Amino acid sequence: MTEDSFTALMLLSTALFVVGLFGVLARRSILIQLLSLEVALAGPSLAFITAGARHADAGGQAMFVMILILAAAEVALGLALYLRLRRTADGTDSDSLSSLRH
Amino acid sequence: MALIALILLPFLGGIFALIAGKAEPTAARIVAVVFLFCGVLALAWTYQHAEAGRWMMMTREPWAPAMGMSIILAIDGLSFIMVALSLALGLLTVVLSWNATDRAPLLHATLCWTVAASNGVFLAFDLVLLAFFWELMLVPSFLLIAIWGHGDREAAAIKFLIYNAIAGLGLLAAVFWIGASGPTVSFDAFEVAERGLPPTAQIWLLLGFALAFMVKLPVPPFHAWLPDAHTQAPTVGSILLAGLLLKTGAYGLFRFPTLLFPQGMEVLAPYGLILGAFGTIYGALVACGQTDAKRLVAYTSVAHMSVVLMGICGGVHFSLMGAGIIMVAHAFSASALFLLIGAVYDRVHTRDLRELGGLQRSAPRFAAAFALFFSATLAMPGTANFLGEALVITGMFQVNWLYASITLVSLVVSVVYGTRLFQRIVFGTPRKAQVTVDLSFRELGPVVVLAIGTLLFGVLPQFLMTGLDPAVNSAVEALRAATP
Amino acid sequence: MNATFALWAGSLALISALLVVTRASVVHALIWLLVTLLSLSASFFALGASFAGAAQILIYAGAILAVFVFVVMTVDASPKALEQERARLGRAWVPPALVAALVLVPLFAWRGAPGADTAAPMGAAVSATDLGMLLFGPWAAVVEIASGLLLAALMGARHLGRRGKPEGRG
Amino acid sequence: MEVFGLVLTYNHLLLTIPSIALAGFVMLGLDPFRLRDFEVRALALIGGVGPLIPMLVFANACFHGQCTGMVPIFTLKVGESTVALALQMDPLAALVGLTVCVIGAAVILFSVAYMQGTALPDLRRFFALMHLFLAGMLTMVLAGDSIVLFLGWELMGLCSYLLIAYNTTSAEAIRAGRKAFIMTRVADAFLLAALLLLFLEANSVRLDHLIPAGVAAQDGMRPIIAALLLGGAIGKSAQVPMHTWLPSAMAGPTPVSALLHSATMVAAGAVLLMRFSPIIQAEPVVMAIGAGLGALTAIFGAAAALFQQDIKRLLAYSSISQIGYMMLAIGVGAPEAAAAHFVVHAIFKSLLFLSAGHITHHSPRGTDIMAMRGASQRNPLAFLAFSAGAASLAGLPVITGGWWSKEAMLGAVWGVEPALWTVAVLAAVLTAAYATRAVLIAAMPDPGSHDGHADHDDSHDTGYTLVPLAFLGFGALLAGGLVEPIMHLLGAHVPHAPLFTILVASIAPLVGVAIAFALAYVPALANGLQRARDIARRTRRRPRRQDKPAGFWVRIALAFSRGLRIDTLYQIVFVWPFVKLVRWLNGYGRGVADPAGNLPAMAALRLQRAITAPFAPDWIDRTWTAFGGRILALWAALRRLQTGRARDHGLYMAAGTAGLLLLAWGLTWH
Repeated sequence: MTEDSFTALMLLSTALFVVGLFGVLARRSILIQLLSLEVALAGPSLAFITAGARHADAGGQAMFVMILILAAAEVALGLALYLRLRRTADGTDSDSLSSLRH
Repeated sequence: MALIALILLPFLGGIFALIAGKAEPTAARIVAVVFLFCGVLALAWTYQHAEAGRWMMMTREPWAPAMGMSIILAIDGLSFIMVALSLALGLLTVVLSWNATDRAPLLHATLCWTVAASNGVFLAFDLVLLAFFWELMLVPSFLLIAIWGHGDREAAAIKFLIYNAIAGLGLLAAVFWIGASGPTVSFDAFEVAERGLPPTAQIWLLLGFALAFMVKLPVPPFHAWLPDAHTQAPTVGSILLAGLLLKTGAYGLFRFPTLLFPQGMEVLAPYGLILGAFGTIYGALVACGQTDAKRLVAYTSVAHMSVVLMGICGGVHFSLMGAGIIMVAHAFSASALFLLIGAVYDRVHTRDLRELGGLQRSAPRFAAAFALFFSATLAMPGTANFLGEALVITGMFQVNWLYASITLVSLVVSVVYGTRLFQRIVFGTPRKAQVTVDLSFRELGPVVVLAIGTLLFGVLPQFLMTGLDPAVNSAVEALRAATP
Repeated sequence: MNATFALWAGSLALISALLVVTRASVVHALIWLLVTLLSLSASFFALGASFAGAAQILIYAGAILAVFVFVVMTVDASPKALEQERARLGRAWVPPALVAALVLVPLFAWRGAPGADTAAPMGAAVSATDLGMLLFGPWAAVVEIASGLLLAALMGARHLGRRGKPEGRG
Repeated sequence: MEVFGLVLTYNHLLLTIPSIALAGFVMLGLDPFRLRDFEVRALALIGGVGPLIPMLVFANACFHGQCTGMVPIFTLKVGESTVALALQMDPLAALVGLTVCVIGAAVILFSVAYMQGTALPDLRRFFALMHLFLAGMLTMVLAGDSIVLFLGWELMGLCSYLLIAYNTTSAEAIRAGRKAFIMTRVADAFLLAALLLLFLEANSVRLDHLIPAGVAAQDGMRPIIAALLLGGAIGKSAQVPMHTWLPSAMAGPTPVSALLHSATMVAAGAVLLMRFSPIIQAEPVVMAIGAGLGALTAIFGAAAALFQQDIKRLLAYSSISQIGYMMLAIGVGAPEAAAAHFVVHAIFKSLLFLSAGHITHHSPRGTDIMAMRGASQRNPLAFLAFSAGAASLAGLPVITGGWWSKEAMLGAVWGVEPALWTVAVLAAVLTAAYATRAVLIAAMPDPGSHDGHADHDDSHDTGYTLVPLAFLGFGALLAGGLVEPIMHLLGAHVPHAPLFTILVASIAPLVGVAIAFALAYVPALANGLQRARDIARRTRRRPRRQDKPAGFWVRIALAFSRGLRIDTLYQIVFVWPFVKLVRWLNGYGRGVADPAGNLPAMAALRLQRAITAPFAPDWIDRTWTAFGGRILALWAALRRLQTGRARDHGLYMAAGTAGLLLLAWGLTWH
């Protein structure tokens, strides 16, 4: 593993995260926002794995497992919320849920 | 101790009157009278135990030695006369307001406090103490105008306060400069007088002192507070203002410039004379055009106190003596006029000369009293006012003929305003307001007392003259010693 | 241990991730997410993290996406809804893009900070055994917390998914 | 006997002379004494006649060469000076004092009847003031020091004000009183200045010290003192140019005029100059001025009196003129002759006033000269008295007192300045003319009289009025015999005037009588007078209006009947500027009331502006204010950020994160 490829992988992971972030911010459909969140989480997973590989350390993969658990929990709650919200609001438009303003 | 009692008794009288008034409103006046009368007794005791020499009595008590402050009280003939005057006027005003209904206990207490503070001014010879009493005096007077006044009383009271408080700053600054100037910090007037102050400093310090005194006197152009204060003040307030407060200014000018700053006085006295001469004519001329009786009398006060200033600045024996006598005489005659006008106001609720008239037909006692004090105002011989004016004019002839002739002219103008006041109220037929009730017994008593004072000191002024003599002599000697 | 492959697989993941966030149809996005996750797992395998790669495929691509699929099946996929989604996508993507770029800039640029790791890369594979030793040794507390999190997510999902009158406002 | 450290002697009884009158004032003036009408009159009589008794005793002694002299009463110490108050009884004091007492007694006796029907309070006031007035004059006459002298002098001024304005509902009377008071006050100021300067010269107030000190005064003080004394006398005696108050003062009751004009206030100026004549005589210039003014006043007063339409104004101008004679005599150095004339004049002038007042009392025409008509039928006694007084005034030769005293004065004048003598003789002609004119009018039948009217008037011919009238009438005729003794008493040797002057002076009154007859009976002159009278009556309210051009004679008559309008002149020269000044000072019109009083306030404002001007755009304050003002807009803008949408809030969070990251990255730069 060369220094360059390590840097490239790290940049890649950053780019993945930012793409996910963009998706969360740009999309209005709640489901796609959730998918984008998965993408965003993929970025850090790649970064941890890359770093773990670089240092030959199990901590990277351990952190990946944690992210996985986090993603699972998030998806479970997120989807449940989505289903719940769809009863009262338009599930395709998160902007319609603006009662926090008041 | 008697001297401290002279200040403390009226002060305590005020406090106890207030306390007694809480329990029983009518008890306040009795308490006030009793305490003031005790003050008179203390004064009599002072007279009985007077020591020979320059000062009849002197008290020195430590107060704050670290800061050079002590309680120094001294009394001589001048102070004695002034204190007697203040106690007399205090008693008189309490009697006058005997049946007052509006916050009577506080009123009587305020009267007592006015007496106490002005007694302090008349007796204090520690300069800080003097400045303290000087400022303290403003408080009860302010209350008198602001609480019991008529018309636009708050504005008048605030005007009074602003003028006198600002002027008091001059005194305060000068006092502190003096205290800091010596080898040790000391505010003892006698010590300062003995030590002597540098001549240039004397001029500035005297300006500071004179500012306070001349505003209180008041001399034009510092007089604008007086007509308003007099007009809006209640009758007792006007009496104390004219009889007491104005006299503290005159007393201060009489006493302190020659004691502390003889060289400064030597330099500034000519300007004082000019100011006094201007004020004499100016006050008289403005008085000629007034329509409010109280304002008219207030402006005559300005004119008369300007004569006092001339007498003091003249610096010769006659003029100083005359100034001292006018101080007393004016206290009687102006107080009496305010009393009478106040009595008219109580009856018909107007002081407008254009509306009054015909007093002579409906209330002959009123008219007679007016006639007496009107003639006192225009310095009719036989009244103390004449004696004072004549002595001042005599002194002015020794100083400068121009000032003598100005004073003589003011005597002529005094007839113009005097007759205006008199005939508009007493003669003619009432245009709007008819006074139908003559002077009551309670009003007549003070009037008679004041009349006796005016005439007695006009015919037998020896008591006054003997009393004033030491103060006059030391002033003249101080000036003589200061003359290069 | 093949970094070059990992890089390529990662690039594929990035491209498919871009497609995920730009698709109008949820189904398409889901498929592209699947591609992303799978190519990432390939990248993991190439980096010697075989446990992670396997877990990625099993749990992510298998379990999590399956859940998504259940939900996606309830979504309105009519052409009209697609049209609306496309219209929404066409507008108002500039500020998020800018912000995303802003985040990207320091992350890209920030290298060689003081105290940065200058050790030479080793590029060794990490076995599942090592991972297990780590997780159930020193990281046991973390695992416990993670299990708590999962439990909470389970209970929350159960509660939210319960039929009945919604609580609170709505 | 010693009381309060005061050694009382027999001579202190001098004090009783003014004190009796003063006691009358106190009793009548103090309200607490409840008095009935009768008691008031009794007190008035006691107070009025009382002073005569001790005065007679002292004067009698004095006339026999045993004058009491100075009686010190008490002393005051003013520093190094002593002020010794004293009374004195010397020949002058005795003479003048006796005259004052006699005239005062007569006038008050007359007033007791004359004032009948007055309300009781007014009656008390009247007599109280009359007593005070009398006391003032007696004090002044008997004064042995300058303070007491000035006390009496000023008391008279005050009383004249109160008495002239006795009718307090009449605006005219009040105005006249005020005018008299102010003008005499000017004189008082002169006198006060003179007395104080003398006091400084002599270091004493005793007259017997003052006068020698005044005579001996150096450094140019003597002319000033003498001139001030003359100024004081001129003002009080209503001499030209300070005469205008006296004709106006006729608004007072008739007895007041009688007392004011004959022996007291107006004559006080002459008495003052007699008293201080050594100082005056030491200054020839002042003497000459006094004599000149006296002569001018004599002829002006006589000329004005000739054309007066009001009997009291006529008598007022007559007083002015007669005192002018006295001034003339004093000015030529014959104060003794002036004193003699003072006595005679006091008698006949009070007589004239009292009889004229008696005749015109209750007349519907008031005191118009035409109200005298028919007096010879209605009040023959009063008419006789009036005629006797007028004859004495005219100075009919030998048989009247006026002739003798006037002769003495004219003789003295001849010896000094014939020109002044000529003027004086001309004045004597005019005097006789106006005196006779008044008598002729009184002798005319009253066209408006009818039966019963006369009876009504006769009811006043009681003893109270007739006794004084008769007494004074005889006095006026016989007083000539007093002239020589008086002059001897005062120590003057009677100058022997040339026979020629005596003859001329004797013929002059006769010429005057002839003129009076001519005025009354030559149609041209009489009609002219009538015309002038009509115009004067018509234009009294607005004297400027002259409706028709009139002949020379009418114009002269009109001008003199208005006193040459000197009053108007003074109004323009003195009063209006004064009023304008006072009005300006009080802010009438556009001005600011009490300009000097506003100075500190204005200065404070100016100072405040000067200090605060540089800070007036307070930038700090403005920034804060602007900030405060923007807060709302800012709040509205920020509020719009709060959309409540997860997306937007996520955006902000991301932006914040980006910012933080950027910051952290930036911090790594070196």
